Amino acid sequence: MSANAARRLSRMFHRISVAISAEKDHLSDLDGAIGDADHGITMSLGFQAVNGELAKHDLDEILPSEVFSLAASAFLDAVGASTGPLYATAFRKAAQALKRDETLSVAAQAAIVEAMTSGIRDRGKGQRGDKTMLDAWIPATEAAAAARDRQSSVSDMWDGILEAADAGARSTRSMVATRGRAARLGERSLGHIDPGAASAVVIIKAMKETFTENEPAE
Amino acid sequence: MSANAARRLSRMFHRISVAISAEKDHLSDLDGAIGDADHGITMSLGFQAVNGELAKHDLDEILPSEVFSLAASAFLDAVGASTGPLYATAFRKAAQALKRDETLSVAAQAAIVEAMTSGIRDRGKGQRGDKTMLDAWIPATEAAAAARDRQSSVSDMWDGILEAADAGARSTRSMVATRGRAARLGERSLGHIDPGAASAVVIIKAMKETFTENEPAE
Amino acid sequence: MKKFMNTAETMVAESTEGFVRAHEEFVAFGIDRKCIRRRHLVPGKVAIISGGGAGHEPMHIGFVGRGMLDAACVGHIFTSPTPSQIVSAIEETDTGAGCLLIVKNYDGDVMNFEMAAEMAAGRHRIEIVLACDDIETVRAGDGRGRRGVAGTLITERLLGAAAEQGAPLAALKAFGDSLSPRIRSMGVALTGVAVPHTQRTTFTLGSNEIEMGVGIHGEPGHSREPFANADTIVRRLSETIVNDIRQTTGTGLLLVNGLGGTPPAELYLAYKIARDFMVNHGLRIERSLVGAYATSLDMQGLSVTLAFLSEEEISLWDSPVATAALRWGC
Amino acid sequence: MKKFMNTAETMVAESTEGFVRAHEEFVAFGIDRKCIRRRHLVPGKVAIISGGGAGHEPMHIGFVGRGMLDAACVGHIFTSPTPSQIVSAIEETDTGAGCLLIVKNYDGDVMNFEMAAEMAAGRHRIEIVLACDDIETVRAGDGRGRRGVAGTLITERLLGAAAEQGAPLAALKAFGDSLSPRIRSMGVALTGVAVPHTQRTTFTLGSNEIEMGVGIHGEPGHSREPFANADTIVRRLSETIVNDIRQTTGTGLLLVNGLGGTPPAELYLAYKIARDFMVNHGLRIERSLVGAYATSLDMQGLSVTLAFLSEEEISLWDSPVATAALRWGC
Ligand SMILES: Nc1ncnc2c1ncn2[C@@H]1O[C@H](COP(=O)(O)OP(=O)(O)O)[C@@H](O)[C@H]1O
Ligand SMILES: Nc1ncnc2c1ncn2[C@@H]1O[C@H](COP(=O)(O)OP(=O)(O)O)[C@@H](O)[C@H]1O
Ligand SMILES: [Mg+2]
Ligand SMILES: [Mg+2]
Ligand SMILES: [Mg+2]
Ligand SMILES: [Mg+2]
Repeated sequence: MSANAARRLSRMFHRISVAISAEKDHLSDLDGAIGDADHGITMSLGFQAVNGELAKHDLDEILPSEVFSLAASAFLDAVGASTGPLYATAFRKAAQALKRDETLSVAAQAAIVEAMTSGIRDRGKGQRGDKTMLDAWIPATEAAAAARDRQSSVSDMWDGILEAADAGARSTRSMVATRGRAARLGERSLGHIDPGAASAVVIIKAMKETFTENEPAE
Repeated sequence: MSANAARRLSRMFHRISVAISAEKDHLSDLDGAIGDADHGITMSLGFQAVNGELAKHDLDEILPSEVFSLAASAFLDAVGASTGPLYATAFRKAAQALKRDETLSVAAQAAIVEAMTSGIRDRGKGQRGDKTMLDAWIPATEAAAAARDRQSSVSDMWDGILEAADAGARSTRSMVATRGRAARLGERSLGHIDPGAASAVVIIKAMKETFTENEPAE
Repeated sequence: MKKFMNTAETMVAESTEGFVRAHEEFVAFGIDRKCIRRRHLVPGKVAIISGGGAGHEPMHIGFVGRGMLDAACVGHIFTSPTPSQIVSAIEETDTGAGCLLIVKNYDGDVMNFEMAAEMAAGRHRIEIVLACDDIETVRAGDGRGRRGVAGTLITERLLGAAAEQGAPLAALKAFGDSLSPRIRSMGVALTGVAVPHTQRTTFTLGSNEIEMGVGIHGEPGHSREPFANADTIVRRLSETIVNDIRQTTGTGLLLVNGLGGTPPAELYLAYKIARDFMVNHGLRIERSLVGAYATSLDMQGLSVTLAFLSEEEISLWDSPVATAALRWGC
Repeated sequence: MKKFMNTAETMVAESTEGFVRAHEEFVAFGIDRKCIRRRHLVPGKVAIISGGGAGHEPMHIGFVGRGMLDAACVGHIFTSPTPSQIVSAIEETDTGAGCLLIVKNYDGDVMNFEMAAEMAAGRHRIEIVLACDDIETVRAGDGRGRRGVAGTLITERLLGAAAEQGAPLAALKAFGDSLSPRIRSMGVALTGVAVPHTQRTTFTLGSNEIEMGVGIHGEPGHSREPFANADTIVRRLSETIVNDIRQTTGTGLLLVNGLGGTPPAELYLAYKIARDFMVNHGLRIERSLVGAYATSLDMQGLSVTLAFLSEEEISLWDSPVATAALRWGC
């Protein structure tokens, strides 16, 4: 079961990588408007590295928490940038959370989202309204927590998470940035979606697809 | 008479300056094609300086040869470039020639053209066919010498000089440069008129107009 | 976008290799090329380490050498190096007296250097000094607003000189922190730049527009303004800096920095204007630096930096330095 | 054409003033600002003087100082200085041992320096050395074909060092003449430049074109070619130089020079390629210089220079030099 779970997470990271690569230019364009135009590059490099690292391991032998740990260090070593420490810390926290429950149950899935968000928040010392990826991740976490409390189905939960993340990302358009490079633009950051929030939605969508698909027979 | 002659030379330099300034952009464009695009500037700076210098002197008190001497040092101090030494030497030689005959007779006018050409040739160590200003000045000198030998009228002589200079300048279009910056272009200098030859025609035309006009009553 | 490069992927590695080969007198690659390090370390000296994204050359690799940095880590273009690079630099250059990390104040750089410091903390004594010399921007909020730009080199030089003279880690940390109210910079761009990976320009300016208040990452600045003559532009930069700097006693050091595509002659012209402005405001300018020190790829533009230093700091500034980009006294 | 300037007429004067103010440690204006001179002359030393049009900064003013030039004269942009400027430089710096004029080989420069030498001949002993390091071009004719470009700085450095060590005028003249078969340069442009007075670009390149064999005056080169990657371009330059240089024994000095608008990172990348090429051809490269030393306004482009020096010449190269643009050993 946990070997199977590790495979599932590996598929998840593969899906994220494909989705991010498809959005690479769009994400860099968003970053070009208020930052330094490299967000698509940093994200795709990071997830490529994660997949490269996972390809080196026998997924039958490792735990889901280890998949996240490997992802953390691979992402970090590949990227630097703002996103390296943020997602590396997110994945480390997710690994810690999974150590308590390696099953990838619905609750564990919610815990992954929560842990990632808290990792991003700790590392970047940011909050909602800063016009960063947290404006997608925090609402996503709230939706995950609410779904767990309601004992929603997997697909209901992920519908809620994605919807919340997407609305959150869109809301960054009317925010003035106070974190990251865009903070130096002041009012001029208005009218642009934050690239990190946009890529968070891409990630969450790929996670949703992974966790809600029928597990393929292997 | 010689005071009057100095005035006449001063009018000549004024006329040259006006004509060169009017052609300034065109001359720089010609230089841009095969050189460093500054020929209009160097020439107009030079002749402005000549006029500025002459304005400081009482023309009733100086000889024609002195006008050329003053022009030589003013041009040189203002310009540098290739044209500074070339025209300064030309004017110095003309001054030397005029010292033997300060009347501005037809023969003296021919001597000015010859002296200028020999000054340019000495300083630049060039010859006909190099694709330089000499390709205008050498034919002009030959025309002047022939006119003097034929004892032509002033206006016949200057018609011949200008025609020869103009034909010479136009002939540079089909030459490959071997002197000046354009020499480094090799075959690529083909098809372009040499800027220094073009400005020589402008100068010669202004000289012709000065020497062939009816002397204004003063 | 014509540049001298082969591929966007290999550009930084090839350029850095060229740099190391050209300056083997001072520098060498660290293990696995994770950092550029000083060729000869001084045992017992605090190690001074900096780094940041590529695209700012000669900053920081050009400052590795005697009297300045012991190592510099280079990331992708405009992208912080990774914690593993920084840890590697710490391990190679800490000879026992600890490490001072000089970090330009960007969230990305700060987070990566902080993670590296956490990772190496068990084995090394580490302090971090933030370089934040850019003028105060619109919403600086909790004071994290000012980013590190060209003035960072002044911090690197002074801390490098003090470390060379034997200052201990705690003193260097305190010295570094004391510098920030006294160094201010502001930049202007005549063109945007294209990040090679994306081939997109970060912003595009019309032939009659300039971007005021830019940093060194091709990002837009505070405002787009009509192009004007050098007097107007450079006085604006100078005035903003003089109004923003907190301390104006001591000796003035004036740095005019080219952003990559602006030639020396224009930088010297700008220097004249900035200097005249400062002197007319009663400031004493006694040290100067003019050149491309902290670039933003091939951006046409420049920045002006003013710093005020005590007598003692001026003698640190004047003490011997031997790096690729700054050299005197030896 | 956006540049940091006020008016085309005042540009050179303002920029030069900024230069002198920034480097008062080394340089001062001569009388009537006709030249930039070394602040402290060495009595009894042969005076080394150079000069040329503006627009090539830091060449030559950035080379005035200990171990290099005693004075430099600056003309209008891309225009030789006048004989009167050069005579003034001679008069200010000749302390009795005579003057060596180092002249880049352009008809304009040669004629102005020759006139100056004629004018000063009665009162001063004068020799002229022509710098002509550019590769042989199509129709070099009587050997006056090669112009002086970035490699001129090598001649200036070596003669300056030899003069500093007391070499007499005749020996310096012979030494200078002996250098020319051993220094070769070739340049490439990615863009043309606009001479400020005319506001016209000397040539315009499409986004897929480069100009091969350019000098430092914005003039067209030998051929227009399709844009290619750095390996292709820089190997072409290197190969042409290696084939053109007459002597390849001794120690190689490799200079990659930026033409004004090309940032350090690209120059270092080009350096790597050029160096690899030379080394693969069995040449020993043991001294290097990478930077914007002889510019062509803000042209995007670069040149590669290779020189072969004897042991003794290498120690001249290494001896102390203290100028704005080159400094080591002091
Ligand atoms: N302190 C922070 N906390 C949370 N997210 C941040 C923080 N700083 C930056 N970000 C996110 O990082 C994104 C930029 O990432 P990227 O472009 O890859 O890195 P860099 O800014 O180093 O170029 C921003 O859009 C923002 O969402
Ligand atoms: N050695 C020479 N002899 C005669 N004319 C020359 C010589 N060298 C250059 N010229 C002339 O000078 C002209 C260029 O003048 P200009 O552009 O003012 O100077 P520069 O070449 O210094 O920029 C050329 O077109 C050519 O006619
Ligand atoms: Mg970015
Ligand atoms: Mg010209
Ligand atoms: Mg970045
Ligand atoms: Mg010229």
